[in-house]
Amino acid sequence: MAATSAERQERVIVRFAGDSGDGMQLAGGRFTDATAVFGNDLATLPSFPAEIRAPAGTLAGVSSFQIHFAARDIATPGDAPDVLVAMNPAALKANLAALARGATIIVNEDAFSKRSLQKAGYEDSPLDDGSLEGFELRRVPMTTLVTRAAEAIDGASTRDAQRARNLFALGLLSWLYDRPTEVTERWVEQTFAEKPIVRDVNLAAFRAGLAFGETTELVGARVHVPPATDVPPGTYRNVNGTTTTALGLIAASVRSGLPLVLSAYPITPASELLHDLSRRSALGVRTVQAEDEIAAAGIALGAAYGGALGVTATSGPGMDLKMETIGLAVALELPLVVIDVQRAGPSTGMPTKTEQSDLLMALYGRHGESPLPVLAASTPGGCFEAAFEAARIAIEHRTPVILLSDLFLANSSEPWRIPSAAELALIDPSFAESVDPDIPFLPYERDERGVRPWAIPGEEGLQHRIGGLEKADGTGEISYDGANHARMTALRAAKVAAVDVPAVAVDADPDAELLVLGWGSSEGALRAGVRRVRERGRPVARAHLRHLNPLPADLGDVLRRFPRVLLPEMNAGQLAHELRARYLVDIRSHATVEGRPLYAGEVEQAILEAMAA
Amino acid sequence: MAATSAERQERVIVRFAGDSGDGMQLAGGRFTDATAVFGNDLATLPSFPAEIRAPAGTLAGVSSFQIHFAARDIATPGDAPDVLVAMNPAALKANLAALARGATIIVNEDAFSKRSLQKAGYEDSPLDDGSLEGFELRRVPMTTLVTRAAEAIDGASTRDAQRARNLFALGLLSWLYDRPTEVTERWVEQTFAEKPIVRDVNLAAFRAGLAFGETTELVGARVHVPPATDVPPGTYRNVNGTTTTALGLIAASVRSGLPLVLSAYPITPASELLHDLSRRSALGVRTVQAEDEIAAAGIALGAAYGGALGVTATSGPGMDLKMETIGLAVALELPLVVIDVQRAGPSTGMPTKTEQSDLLMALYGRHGESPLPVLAASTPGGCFEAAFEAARIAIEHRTPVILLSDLFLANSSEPWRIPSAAELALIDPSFAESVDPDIPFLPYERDERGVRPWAIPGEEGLQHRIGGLEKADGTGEISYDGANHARMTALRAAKVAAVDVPAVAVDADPDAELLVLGWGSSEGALRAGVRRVRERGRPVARAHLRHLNPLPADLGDVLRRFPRVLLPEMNAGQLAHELRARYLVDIRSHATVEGRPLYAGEVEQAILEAMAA
Amino acid sequence: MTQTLHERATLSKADFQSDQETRWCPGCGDYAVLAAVQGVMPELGIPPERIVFVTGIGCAGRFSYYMNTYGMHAIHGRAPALATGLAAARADLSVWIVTGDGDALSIGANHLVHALRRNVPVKILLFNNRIYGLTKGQVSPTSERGKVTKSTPAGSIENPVEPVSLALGAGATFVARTVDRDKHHLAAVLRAAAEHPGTAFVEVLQNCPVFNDGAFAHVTDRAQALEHAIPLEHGRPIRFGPEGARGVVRAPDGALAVADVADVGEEALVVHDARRADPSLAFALAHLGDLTRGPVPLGVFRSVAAPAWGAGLVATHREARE
Amino acid sequence: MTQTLHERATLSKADFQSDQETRWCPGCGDYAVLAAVQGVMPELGIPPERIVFVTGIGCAGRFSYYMNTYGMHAIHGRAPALATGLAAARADLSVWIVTGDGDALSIGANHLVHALRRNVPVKILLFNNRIYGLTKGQVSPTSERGKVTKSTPAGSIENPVEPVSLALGAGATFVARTVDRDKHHLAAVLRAAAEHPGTAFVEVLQNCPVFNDGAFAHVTDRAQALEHAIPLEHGRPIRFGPEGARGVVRAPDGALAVADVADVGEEALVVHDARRADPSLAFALAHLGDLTRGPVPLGVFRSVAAPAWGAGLVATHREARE
Ligand SMILES: Cc1ncc(C[n+]2csc(CCOP(=O)(O)OP(=O)(O)O)c2C)c(N)n1
Ligand SMILES: Cc1ncc(C[n+]2csc(CCOP(=O)(O)OP(=O)(O)O)c2C)c(N)n1
Ligand code: SF4
Ligand code: SF4
Ligand SMILES: [Mg+2]
Ligand SMILES: [Mg+2]
Repeated sequence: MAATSAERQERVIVRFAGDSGDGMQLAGGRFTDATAVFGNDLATLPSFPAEIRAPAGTLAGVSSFQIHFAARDIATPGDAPDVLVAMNPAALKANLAALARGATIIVNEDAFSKRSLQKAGYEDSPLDDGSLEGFELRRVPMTTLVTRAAEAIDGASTRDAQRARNLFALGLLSWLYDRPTEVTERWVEQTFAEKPIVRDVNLAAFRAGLAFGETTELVGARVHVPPATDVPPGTYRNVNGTTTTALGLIAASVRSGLPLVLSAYPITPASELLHDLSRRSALGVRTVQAEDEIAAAGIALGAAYGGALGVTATSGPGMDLKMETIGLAVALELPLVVIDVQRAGPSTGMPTKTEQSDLLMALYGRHGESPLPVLAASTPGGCFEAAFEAARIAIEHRTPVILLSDLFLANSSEPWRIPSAAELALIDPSFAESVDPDIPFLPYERDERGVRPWAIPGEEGLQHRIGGLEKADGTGEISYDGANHARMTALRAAKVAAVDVPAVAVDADPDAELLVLGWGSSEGALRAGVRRVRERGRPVARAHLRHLNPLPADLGDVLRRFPRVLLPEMNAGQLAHELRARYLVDIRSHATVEGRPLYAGEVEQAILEAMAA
Repeated sequence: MAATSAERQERVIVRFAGDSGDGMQLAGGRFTDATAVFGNDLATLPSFPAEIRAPAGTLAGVSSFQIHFAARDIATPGDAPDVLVAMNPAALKANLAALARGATIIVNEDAFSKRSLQKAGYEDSPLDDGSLEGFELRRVPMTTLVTRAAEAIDGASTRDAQRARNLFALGLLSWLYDRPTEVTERWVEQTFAEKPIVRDVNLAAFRAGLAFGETTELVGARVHVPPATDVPPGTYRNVNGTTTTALGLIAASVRSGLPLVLSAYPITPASELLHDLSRRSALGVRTVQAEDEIAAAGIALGAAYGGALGVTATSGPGMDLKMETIGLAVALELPLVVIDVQRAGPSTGMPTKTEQSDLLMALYGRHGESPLPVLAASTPGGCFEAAFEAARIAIEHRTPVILLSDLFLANSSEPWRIPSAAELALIDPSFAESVDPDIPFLPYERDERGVRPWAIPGEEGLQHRIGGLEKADGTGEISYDGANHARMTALRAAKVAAVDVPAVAVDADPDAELLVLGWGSSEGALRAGVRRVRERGRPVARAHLRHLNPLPADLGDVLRRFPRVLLPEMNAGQLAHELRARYLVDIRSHATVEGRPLYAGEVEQAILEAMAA
Repeated sequence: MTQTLHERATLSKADFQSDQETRWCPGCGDYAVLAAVQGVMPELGIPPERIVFVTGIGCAGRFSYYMNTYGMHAIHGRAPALATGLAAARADLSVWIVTGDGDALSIGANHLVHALRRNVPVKILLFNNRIYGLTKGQVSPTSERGKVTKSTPAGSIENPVEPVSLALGAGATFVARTVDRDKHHLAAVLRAAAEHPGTAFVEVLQNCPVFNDGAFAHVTDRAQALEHAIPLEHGRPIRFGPEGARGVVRAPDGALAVADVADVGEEALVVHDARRADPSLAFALAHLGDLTRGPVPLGVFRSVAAPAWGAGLVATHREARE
Repeated sequence: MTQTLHERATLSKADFQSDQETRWCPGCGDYAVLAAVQGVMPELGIPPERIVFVTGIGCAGRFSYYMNTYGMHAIHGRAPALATGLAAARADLSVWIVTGDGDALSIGANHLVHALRRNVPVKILLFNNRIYGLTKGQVSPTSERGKVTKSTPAGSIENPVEPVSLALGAGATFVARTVDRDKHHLAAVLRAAAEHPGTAFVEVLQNCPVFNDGAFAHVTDRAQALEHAIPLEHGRPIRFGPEGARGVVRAPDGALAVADVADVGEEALVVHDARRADPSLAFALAHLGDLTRGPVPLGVFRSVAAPAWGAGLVATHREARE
């Protein structure tokens, strides 16, 4: 099986799949930790059923967790799994399409009863009707084996045994890929310290799995994936984009000295950020679950007006609702960080599927001329810098900033090096202070960067009034003068355009004719796709954008340097559209809207086609 | 004065200006009616103080009404007035900047007291300090004359007399431009039938104005502007864009057989449409003032679901709030007409000033891929066809449609030929009917235009469920399948792209090298600007877009046909940006955001510069 | 109309069941409410095609998919607005809204308040499980103070809004409360709501076994219910408890209070009057105890005749068609 | 703090007047409220820079420009959300909201309801002129049924929402009503509101001479006021009318009613209790009559001690600075 090609030895993709109740996320999580400790580079992708809980055993109820690990340089959670663990018929049916022929399928044989086969919509058992021809099918009576293992423990109910099947699967895979077992065992002991029986059953199941691998040849030879060697030194943690975003915001709070106030209204997949930050009040973080997204934006902006780092987070439908308040922040010229964890639209769409289709809304979704900086995170770890950067720009340039993330980044995880405070720039809120009571305070007088003073309530002598009506340049008093409006419109645009954006980092082969440009969470897939093309010996260039407004000053030149530019994105071609308008470059768009991350394979294909065209 | 150039004889621009309480809108309105009856072509532009009522006599309280009339072919309310009537110092100060040297200024001398001069912020009287050098200043003691005229009427209070000053001014101008007086007198008699004293005072004031012009040479020779000759026959009415929009919607209701339900939340300048339609319940129109813009959109969509023509109208801030519901309409594929009467943004901005800056929001202001048709009206009269067309597309293509109007169109008026019902196409809602109960109803099965069936509640056997979650192609059942989502995304886009849009009408001189392209309310200014350039003997081409999505199929070719394309718009260059992206044509943008319509003069300049560049 | 009569004769529960597989968690209270609604519908004598369920977003919001009527699964919180529009266009339909505590009282409270004051002819069923179910367990506006949830790990610092009081404060003409577990009470309240010409507001106490299990055990569990549930019946003295030993009386200061009937005597009991123009009695009853501790009055708090909001433009869908 | 003490000693009305020219129509009730607020401010002993006025959109919304404090003129209906955020970040400020009947009860009702249930430490002044002023005269959610306005030429077909009842239904801890014309009553209510630690909700009956003149003549005009205005004073029997000839009593059915003191005797009068935990008395008082016909109770309906919503993160703005 997995021992067929060197590539396979290099990198392995495993997917645990079962019913929502089967604890696949837990098995995957534990396997991931063991893998991180072992020292492999890795990337994971959990996939949950749609928000609503579906009946057990049905296709709608299938939950899965995929991990891609290798000796070096992992870019994505991988396209097609080498090994699929299917705990029931529905899990098999729902995931079979993702497998390439030759892949290994490990099923819990005991779960393929007539009833559960029907629930999954199978006429006859796929284990017997030959429909799995060409796959390496491994039948393992997991339920039986776990029950037997549990019998030894007195007080253990069959229910306890049932619940521990995921640990058996975990044990089996841990043996197969030679993962360190102590990590997992320690975790079980700690987690169930209060529940000795559960603890023992889980340990027994885990060991049964290990033993099963050891003693039977059923699952073929065990595979060795050497530890990663090319990673920079530092302390690593295996984290998803939600956690890194939270940490990035906290870091910005610390480095700016501004208390962090996050206000959000729950919505998948942004809710997790609210949950995460609600647990960090010890760090001075204050979270407010608002009555709706409009209020969430208002609360964050109100907190910013008071001198806090005001942040609001949501997903598509909530973004629509926040726009009027974001427009107010544009007029008030106050800092506000708006995080959009994108999901598949339009409307309610597919709440548990990823997409990158809110870009043009972020740029243009407000009435009137209301420009603001827009950033996008591109990897789970990268969410940290992106969040920190978004906060820095908001605070230092007195502007709302939209940070685009997505469901894939929020849920998928990778080993991430925890930065030391020293590595992080200081953020200067430079609050206005009253110098001379006789000099009138001008709230809309600008500095050389076009930034206005930020005087927060409490500062004696700087009382002033701001609002959404057009303001006179300098004094900030209400003005309906046409010339002033034209000037203010230009000043607001200039301020945003003046945000410092690093030059484009282009990774180009000497005589590359094609530039693969991307933004957001597709970075991993593009990196992997480009690597594959290079492995074919074809020269190609790659660049990835974090700043979508303003764009890097040299982007136009970069685009013109290559005869061909390919822009793969998970929408109908939004960034391609924007760049065509700005640079009049005939960018080729590879648009995928299937509610999933791009595959390295499809990117490779798109590149080859673009080269051929 | 006005008798200096032939041009002046051809076309005249008059502006009545005074305090909000001086009845300038009324004087202007009456003058306009008389002018329409006389048979001149005309265009008017009222200008109100900002929403809040300002103290009498202050600059903030100035209200004005401008009318441009001529023998033929009026394109705009005009740039610089030939005659300014200033009822008080503030009115003079606020409007002086708009005048070209040589213009005539008629002031109510009696109103230039020390106090009112101060209120307007004048140190000394401009009537005496020579600051009006170069203008034809005419001092008329209007208050005195009207008071004297009123003395003859017993029971008339001085207050009544004060109130009638506007009719004196009207009388004076009516004499000056030889307007038919019966029209006005009849109006006074009818309007104040119940108040004989007020009636008589007003008549007396009006006649006093006429007599004053007749008997004194003070205001120079009277001017004759021959009636228009080049207008197609038909019944004309002098109407503003609000009324024509209302009539266009009613016409669509009649021709489609669908009852009209308008739901709106008040906001300047869209409120007038709500007011207008609320008065038409006799025509079966139902209006609902909603609790907010979100509800207004929801109520309109709910009505559409029930088989009505659902319409909602608002301005910028309200548009932000409606976007989530509009996105739902995109997913439901139900008809919905959304009218955005644009005003100056961002945020609350300048509620009483016009702008065209909501275009990109209309196109992209929703999360996810949610395309919809976007139209723009370009003249007060044209609002009728635009509204009718928007409703037709919404109903026949089962889609929300955004119709962009603006404050200028809503308030300004022109003679408009009332179309006969026969001229209007029939609109076919083609409701689904149950044929055979055994054939399951497929709410998302499409016809050749990509349009889905519209089954309204009450139709037996067609019960079905729709919603904002992604739907399976055909059945419309909830689907989280990636391939289906990609297909549905493409189908929704294709349906909108399939909307039939007429080819671009290009008005080009034989060897024109420059195309002046425009959209929306700037049409008049562009037409006039182009005419001026032609009068200079320079060849030029002009085209104006009503459909902004989908765009005319031949637009790309048209753009490429001209070496230079100039696109003047009242925003920071939004349509130019969009067209650059679509056609990779280096369009030159002339962007003006001064909260006012474009001037023919500035357009002329922009064209000449573009030609020179 | 003959058609309607004909159908009334033959309508059965099955006529209101859609072919969609119900997708709530095992044991969810929503199943019971769905069954009750499908059970009562045939009695109304309205054919399925004249009934519309407009639902919000949330577990409760999935309700529309399971009814074989016309249905719209709207967006979060906006169902009352969409239903109001439908009522504005059509007078011939029976329009029902199904919403959750977050959908109706958090993001959608403004629309709820205005539907109630307008007295729009729609029936509103609010499934109150005091938690956000669909988004997997955050605090809801009806969650009790101190509630520990994913978004309030240290416990909520907010007071819950009480649906019945808010509805009465907004001027609702029909306000009732029932529970998912008592199908007879549920059916009776649904019938009363269906008959009300204006807006009928029904709070259904609903158990979410996954994220807020047992929130209403004190009113659903037989033994406890006897202690905590106060049945409201128009025109009847308000009593509850074992053998109706306890009852509601007016304290000297005018406030309502619970007393032992033995002590105060039956005559002293407050007689429930749901038809009273003044909503003060209904409001006072809603404040006898709080939802968490009880006592919890169940039944119709208020039901007064009042003109329903604007008759629809279109009398029947046929007219819309011709 | 010494600074505060020092300033308290020297603060005057002028310290709270901004240099902006007030731009309301001549005779607008807003002028009187502005004067009253500027008059009461110095008494609070809080320096202007620690006071913030967050206002909505509407004529009332212009209020913030005229106060020499910090001020934010927000967007329509959202002032409560912005003020809540400010309160979440800062515990050292005195935050005031000025809003209109449309701003607070139409587009902004959801935020109002939630600010009230949370008991956010802000003072809310709702200028109720029962009309949309700034947009020139459309119907408002507090306009009476049948009201003819630009948007309801045939008269409104909707029942008004009654601010005090809605606030009580939402669980408000402080609810009062006063009028623009009575500066002493206005000042007294403002003082009481300022002292309330949680959300203080104050409905100010305000005359809009341009679009709804005389809407409250029956409670502001001396002679009529005597007949219609019912002064509420905690701990005092509720009486009004010439020589306090009339009073409020409990009818046998428990409802509140108006009676001649001569007939029922003083002891029969209901004694006002604003501090009662149960809001039912306050609610019943709000339903004694309607705003249009009266009688109209004026004063503090409810004022109960309750924990104010989350203490700010930042104790003082200085800390935010260091
Ligand atoms: C605009 C918007 N915001 C947020 C969400 C996410 N969301 C879906 S349901 C829900 C609340 C569910 O709670 P509740 O209304 O009580 O219904 P339940 O699931 O408990 O039945 C939320 C916040 C959404 N779909 N749309
Ligand atoms: C989102 C949005 N919708 C509508 C408006 C227009 N608008 C401004 S004030 C107002 C209502 C004013 O009425 P009210 O709140 O009673 O205040 P008043 O002017 O009577 O003091 C409206 C509808 C707006 N500015 N923003
Ligand atoms: S989460 Fe709770 S409310 Fe939702 S379906 Fe499951 S049990 Fe029912
Ligand atoms: S419109 Fe009415 S409320 Fe507004 S300023 Fe004028 S008088 Fe006051
Ligand atoms: Mg709930
Ligand atoms: Mg008002």
